[in-house]
Amino acid sequence: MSRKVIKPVFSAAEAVGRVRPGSSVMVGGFNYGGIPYSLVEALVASGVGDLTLISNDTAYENVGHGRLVANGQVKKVIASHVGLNRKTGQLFHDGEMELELCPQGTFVERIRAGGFGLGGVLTPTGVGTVVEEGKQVLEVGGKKYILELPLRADVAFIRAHKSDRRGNLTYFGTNRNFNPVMAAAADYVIAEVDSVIEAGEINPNDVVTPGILVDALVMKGDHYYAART
Amino acid sequence: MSRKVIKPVFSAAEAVGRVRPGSSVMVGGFNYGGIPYSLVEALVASGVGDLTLISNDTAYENVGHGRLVANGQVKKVIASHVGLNRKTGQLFHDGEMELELCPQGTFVERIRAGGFGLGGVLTPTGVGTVVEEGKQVLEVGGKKYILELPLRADVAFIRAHKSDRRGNLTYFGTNRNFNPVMAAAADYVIAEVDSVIEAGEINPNDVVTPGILVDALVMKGDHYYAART
Amino acid sequence: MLPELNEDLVRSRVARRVAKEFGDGDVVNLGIGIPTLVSDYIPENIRVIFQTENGVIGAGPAPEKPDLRFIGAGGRHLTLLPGSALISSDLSFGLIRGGHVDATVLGALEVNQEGDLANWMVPGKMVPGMGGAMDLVTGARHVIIAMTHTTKKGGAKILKKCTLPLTAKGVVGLIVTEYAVFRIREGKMELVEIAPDVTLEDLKAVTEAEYTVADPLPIMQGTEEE
Amino acid sequence: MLPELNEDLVRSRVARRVAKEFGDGDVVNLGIGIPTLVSDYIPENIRVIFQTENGVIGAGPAPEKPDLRFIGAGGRHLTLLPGSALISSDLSFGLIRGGHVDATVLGALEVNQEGDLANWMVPGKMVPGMGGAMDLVTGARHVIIAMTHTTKKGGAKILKKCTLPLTAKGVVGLIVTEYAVFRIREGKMELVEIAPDVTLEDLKAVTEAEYTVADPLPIMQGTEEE
Repeated sequence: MSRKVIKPVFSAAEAVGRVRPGSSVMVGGFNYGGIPYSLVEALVASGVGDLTLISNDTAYENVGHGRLVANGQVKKVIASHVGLNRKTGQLFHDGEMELELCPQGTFVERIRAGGFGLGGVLTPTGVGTVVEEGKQVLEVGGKKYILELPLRADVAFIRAHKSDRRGNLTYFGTNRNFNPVMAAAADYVIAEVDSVIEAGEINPNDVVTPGILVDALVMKGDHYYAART
Repeated sequence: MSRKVIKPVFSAAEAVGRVRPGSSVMVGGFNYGGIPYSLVEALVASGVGDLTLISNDTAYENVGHGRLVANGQVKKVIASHVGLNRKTGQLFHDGEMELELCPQGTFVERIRAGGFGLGGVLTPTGVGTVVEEGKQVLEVGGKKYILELPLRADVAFIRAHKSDRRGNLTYFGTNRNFNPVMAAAADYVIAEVDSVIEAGEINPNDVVTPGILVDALVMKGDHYYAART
Repeated sequence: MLPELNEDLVRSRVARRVAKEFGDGDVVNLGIGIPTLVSDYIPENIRVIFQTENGVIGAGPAPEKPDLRFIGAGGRHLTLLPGSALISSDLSFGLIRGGHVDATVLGALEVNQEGDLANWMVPGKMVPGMGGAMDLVTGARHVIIAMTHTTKKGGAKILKKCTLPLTAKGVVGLIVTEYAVFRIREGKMELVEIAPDVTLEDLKAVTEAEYTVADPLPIMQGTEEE
Repeated sequence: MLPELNEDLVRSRVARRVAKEFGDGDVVNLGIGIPTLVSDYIPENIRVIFQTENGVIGAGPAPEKPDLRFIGAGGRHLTLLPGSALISSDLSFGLIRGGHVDATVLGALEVNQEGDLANWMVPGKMVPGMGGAMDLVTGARHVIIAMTHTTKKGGAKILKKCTLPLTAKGVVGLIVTEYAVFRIREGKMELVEIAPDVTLEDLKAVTEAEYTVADPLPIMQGTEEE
């Protein structure tokens, strides 16, 4: 599954064609920041459903991937916080959508494990709480840890700043958040970016996400939030 | 254990005063690259012994921290590869020094776990080999993984490129290797750097190691290898 | 009788007192609500490094012109101070879990005398999710609860045993309310400061937990500045 | 009788054949020894991205003027091609373990018919350590062994069962020697190409492992270019 050396630049609508009914989709972002807004909008427009959405939060009912939830396209959410999107709680509460909550540090570590070939990690977070229910608890050096398992997805939508034509990515501000780690944990990775520049124009010391993880690029659109993040 | 906001710039000799007989010391570097040569030289000069040396390799007999081994200052080495330093093999073979070998990916992941509060990680590397001896093997999703435990040290010697006065670090070339991860996994962290610049002169997007991990800075010396790396 | 304090005074009193906990160079995470106010009261000579779990080390106050590319927890707008760093969530939570954050300040629904904390869900109500709270209280070296002493209906929040689902067990080190400051060490709670307008008896009436009383018992720091 | 090939021809034959395994965009790690030579034989129209486990993605050939700040595994000097990235060891091995490296090419002391590999230690001899080899063969999608067919003394290295301590079990996908190419799939080994100067009988005499023979059996790719 080697990737194209020169990354294709697709329209958001073309790119989201990789998402099929029933796909699992990772979406970067924390609150308003670092959401691949144009990709999410295209997925809302496509109407593809039955999705498993893996994202730190479900944004707001009318913002970003929160709209996927509100639009009924999601059968399951895996997240750390969904309190700002009233619709997520409601659908879960009404039994119309599954919801798996992870502590945020566990969430990101599970994705990292999924991307980096680890079978799991031992974290102290959640010991003695409902988080440990149904999970293996191991003792190391007299301290208890929960064994947390890897997370992967079929497709990842990430938001970066600059990309060179080989898909090497940099990030800007607090848009970084979960995007780099998600870039490693999906079979098909689409990066929404501010600009695409020539190979060699990003200092190799400054590359955060190596292009070998990226399948395709999409230019950020002029959507209200895309333009402002 | 909050650290000084403005990092003291010590001479290498002053800085290595933190290493006591019996200390565990992490030393960054891979082969010739990214070794904090001036710190290592000062530690050789100090003669402090009974050390546990945690480093990917033991360099060469006459190069870098290989000299600590050759000088008889090390009671135990934890590394992934020691084949280029004849002295390491010899001392181990003669029963005069302990040697714990880890696969390189496991080595770095154990240090990351030590720095990041994880109780361990499950890795497929080494399953079915001598590496799994004495360790817990867990099955996740029908696949076997070895539970590898965290590594920490009393002191870390790392090599970076630029530091601002708050200890925010960048790296250059292949000097990066194990240095960023070691910066998180020791009680006292000394960074050997090419230059110290004002706070604000490193773009916050480009900081690799946040200054909150660093205790002290040392300017790289004019030693043959320090000057060339 | 307990004093009737207006909401602003409650919040500023708690925030002002929490701000005195920090030393120069401390790395601190502030939760939403009262904790947010703490940054307004840091003494001039103390440089606290504010960290937000979504990836800022060295956050400064809100800018005049909001920029969605620089936000903190809860979507708050922030600026970057010179010498700040922007990092990914995996590094951020690595630092949090690894003990590289000196203190986290959070609100609570309930705390108990052994330092157990419940602040993330109420059974039967909509579940917001724990976000980063569980990692923060598990990893930070010092967990400070900044809250009103009682529920809106006057019920105790400082309990013998928490009744709500826990955020973590045995993690709380300090509780600051508008009436008092309690320290918890090795599973034992001690009243270490009391507000000038509160008596020991009144305090006991709204505090279910069992606690010892420091002797001498100082007046709550910061109240003289009100 | 097996041909007497000079060392240079052995090495170039193996390297040339290995180089034909790659597609455009493949991410490849080359071990020391014969594998190092593989980069000299990549066809012009194929862009292979060479990765070194110490943190380079997109390594180019050795520079005219060595610079110790740009080295690969084994301390080899290298250059950076446009579009390369410099990363830390934790990210590098994350990529390796996570299956983001398409192929790793390594030498071997022994390989067996089920794909077990032994290439890191010989009991009684000095232990060099496994370095990154165990991670590479566990994580890379395709493990290619590039080696001389026999030991210097003519002993078999392609065995029924490895006798030396293993590097990993069941990981080898392809074995390329100066005499032949074997493919291992689901624990079964097949001879898929043979050098033009080698007969099936001669090959069998120096190969302990049991293997099936592809039918038709092509001549080893690249030998026509020698």
